Amino acid sequence: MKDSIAITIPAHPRYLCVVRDVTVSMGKIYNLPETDIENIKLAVDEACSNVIKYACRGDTTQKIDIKFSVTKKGFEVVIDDNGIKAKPELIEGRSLTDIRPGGLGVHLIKRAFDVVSFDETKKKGNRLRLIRRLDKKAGVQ
Amino acid sequence: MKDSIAITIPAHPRYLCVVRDVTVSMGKIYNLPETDIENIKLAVDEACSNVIKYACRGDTTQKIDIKFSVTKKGFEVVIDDNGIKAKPELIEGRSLTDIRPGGLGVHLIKRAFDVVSFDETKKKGNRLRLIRRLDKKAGVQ
Amino acid sequence: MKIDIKDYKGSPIITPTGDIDLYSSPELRAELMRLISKKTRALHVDFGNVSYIDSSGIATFVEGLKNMKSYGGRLKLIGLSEAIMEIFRFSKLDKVFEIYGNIDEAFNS
Amino acid sequence: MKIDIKDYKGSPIITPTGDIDLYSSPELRAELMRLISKKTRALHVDFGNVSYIDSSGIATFVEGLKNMKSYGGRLKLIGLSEAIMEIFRFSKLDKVFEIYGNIDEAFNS
Ligand SMILES: Nc1ncnc2c1ncn2[C@@H]1O[C@H](COP(=O)(O)OP(=O)(O)O)[C@@H](O)[C@H]1O
Ligand SMILES: Nc1ncnc2c1ncn2[C@@H]1O[C@H](COP(=O)(O)OP(=O)(O)O)[C@@H](O)[C@H]1O
Repeated sequence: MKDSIAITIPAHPRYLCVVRDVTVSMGKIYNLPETDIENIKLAVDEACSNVIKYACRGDTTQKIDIKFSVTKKGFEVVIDDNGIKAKPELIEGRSLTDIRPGGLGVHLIKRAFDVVSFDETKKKGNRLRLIRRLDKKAGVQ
Repeated sequence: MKDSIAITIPAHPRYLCVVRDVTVSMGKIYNLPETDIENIKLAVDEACSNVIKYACRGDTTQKIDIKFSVTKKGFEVVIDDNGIKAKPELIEGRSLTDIRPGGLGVHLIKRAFDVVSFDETKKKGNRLRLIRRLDKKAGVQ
Repeated sequence: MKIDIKDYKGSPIITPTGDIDLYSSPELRAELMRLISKKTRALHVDFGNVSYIDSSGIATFVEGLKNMKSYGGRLKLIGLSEAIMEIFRFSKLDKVFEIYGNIDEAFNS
Repeated sequence: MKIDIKDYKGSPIITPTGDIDLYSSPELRAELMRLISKKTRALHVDFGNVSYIDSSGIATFVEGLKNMKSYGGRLKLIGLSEAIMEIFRFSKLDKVFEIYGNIDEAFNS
């Protein structure tokens, strides 16, 4: 549990603002640069929005667990749900030159995080692991 | 899990700001008046500070679970730890006319919440239940 | 998020306040679509009070723009903060939308 | 929290910025005690950038005040926001501390 915090929210868009606030708080505690914090906040929001839309399909009685930690690897966010299993090979943002609604979230997640991977060993639901590598400046003083 | 969120932090003062942010977010989601949100934020901070100081005694490997929910009873915050059991009969703020450092936290907690009670049935550690009654105006629209 | 709609020189200005995310964007979409269904010629969105926008908000505006273009209407975005402008740039949408610094610039264009 | 210490007309002004809580108050306490150990006659704390204070922060100032009074020093608090003033009032400390609206008021007192 050292240097890690966990939050559980209902799979309801109403609570995304709480997730954003916690993401920003953690980014500040670990002295990430302000633009990195903004990008990470948006990316975590996008990942949780996708869980609400695709894994839980609007079933707001389900919940989402989000764990934030800072390790040697970097700033890590792990998002767990018990919804419908994603097919990672089918998750793809639209081409950015193809102007239409949707398909931006995945791009925004990949912009903020160096590692974006589903834990394939998880039996039920999904576990998405997001890691942003930190340079030496960041981290608790 | 309906209309409730949970957060787990290390028993370290560094994470109190996250708890404050989540408290404010929840207060806003449930449309509490701004001064109530400020008072509740301070009270939850004071309660968690006391867990860090007295239940965990600076052992930052321990953790604190905080659950926020809105029920018919009101806005409820439940704070769990696995630290040293409190003796509720010994928890007392100082007289406000006796000017000395300390002894304010309990007053600030009681100002914000209508119910402040330790769950005596919990075997290990403490569970503090805080309830602020809501008037009809508040709540999700 | 709150949404304020005012008339300015005969055109509506939509002013959302707060965060535009998966929770609030359906309400924004409903307002946009209501105005678009009336074949509003020029629609202005003032971003001055928008603190945050995610991809669901962006998608709402892309949808609005497509619908307006179908009848020759114009959707003008005004006063985007640097952080929000940056998301439009990253999404290559800064070239797709009409974006202005302030309301007068938008009206005189 | 950040702490800035400046000299103004021969007296130190401490300006904390941010939240004063159980995490940050030990640092504030250390700065206060360092100045008090030098028997500083008048110490000013500018609350203009303090967004939040909890009981550990209040306790720090109560301790500072007691120590300064022992040698006849004066601790002056300046520019408290209404929310923070309200906590001092609730704690009946508004009558115990010297509280001023701005720096000049504090200096001329
Ligand atoms: N958690 C998920 N579970 C299942 N499918 C997903 C998930 N996240 C994304 N996808 C798929 O990837 C596509 C692209 O996602 P995204 O870039 O966020 O855009 P959008 O959600 O706006 O379509 C989605 O349309 C969806 O088909
Ligand atoms: N969670 C707790 N566990 C054990 N004792 C506590 C707890 N919370 C408060 N106390 C006791 O109650 C007293 C008053 O608490 P409080 O008003 O917060 O002031 P302070 O912590 O500044 O002394 C404390 O000094 C402590 O002895």
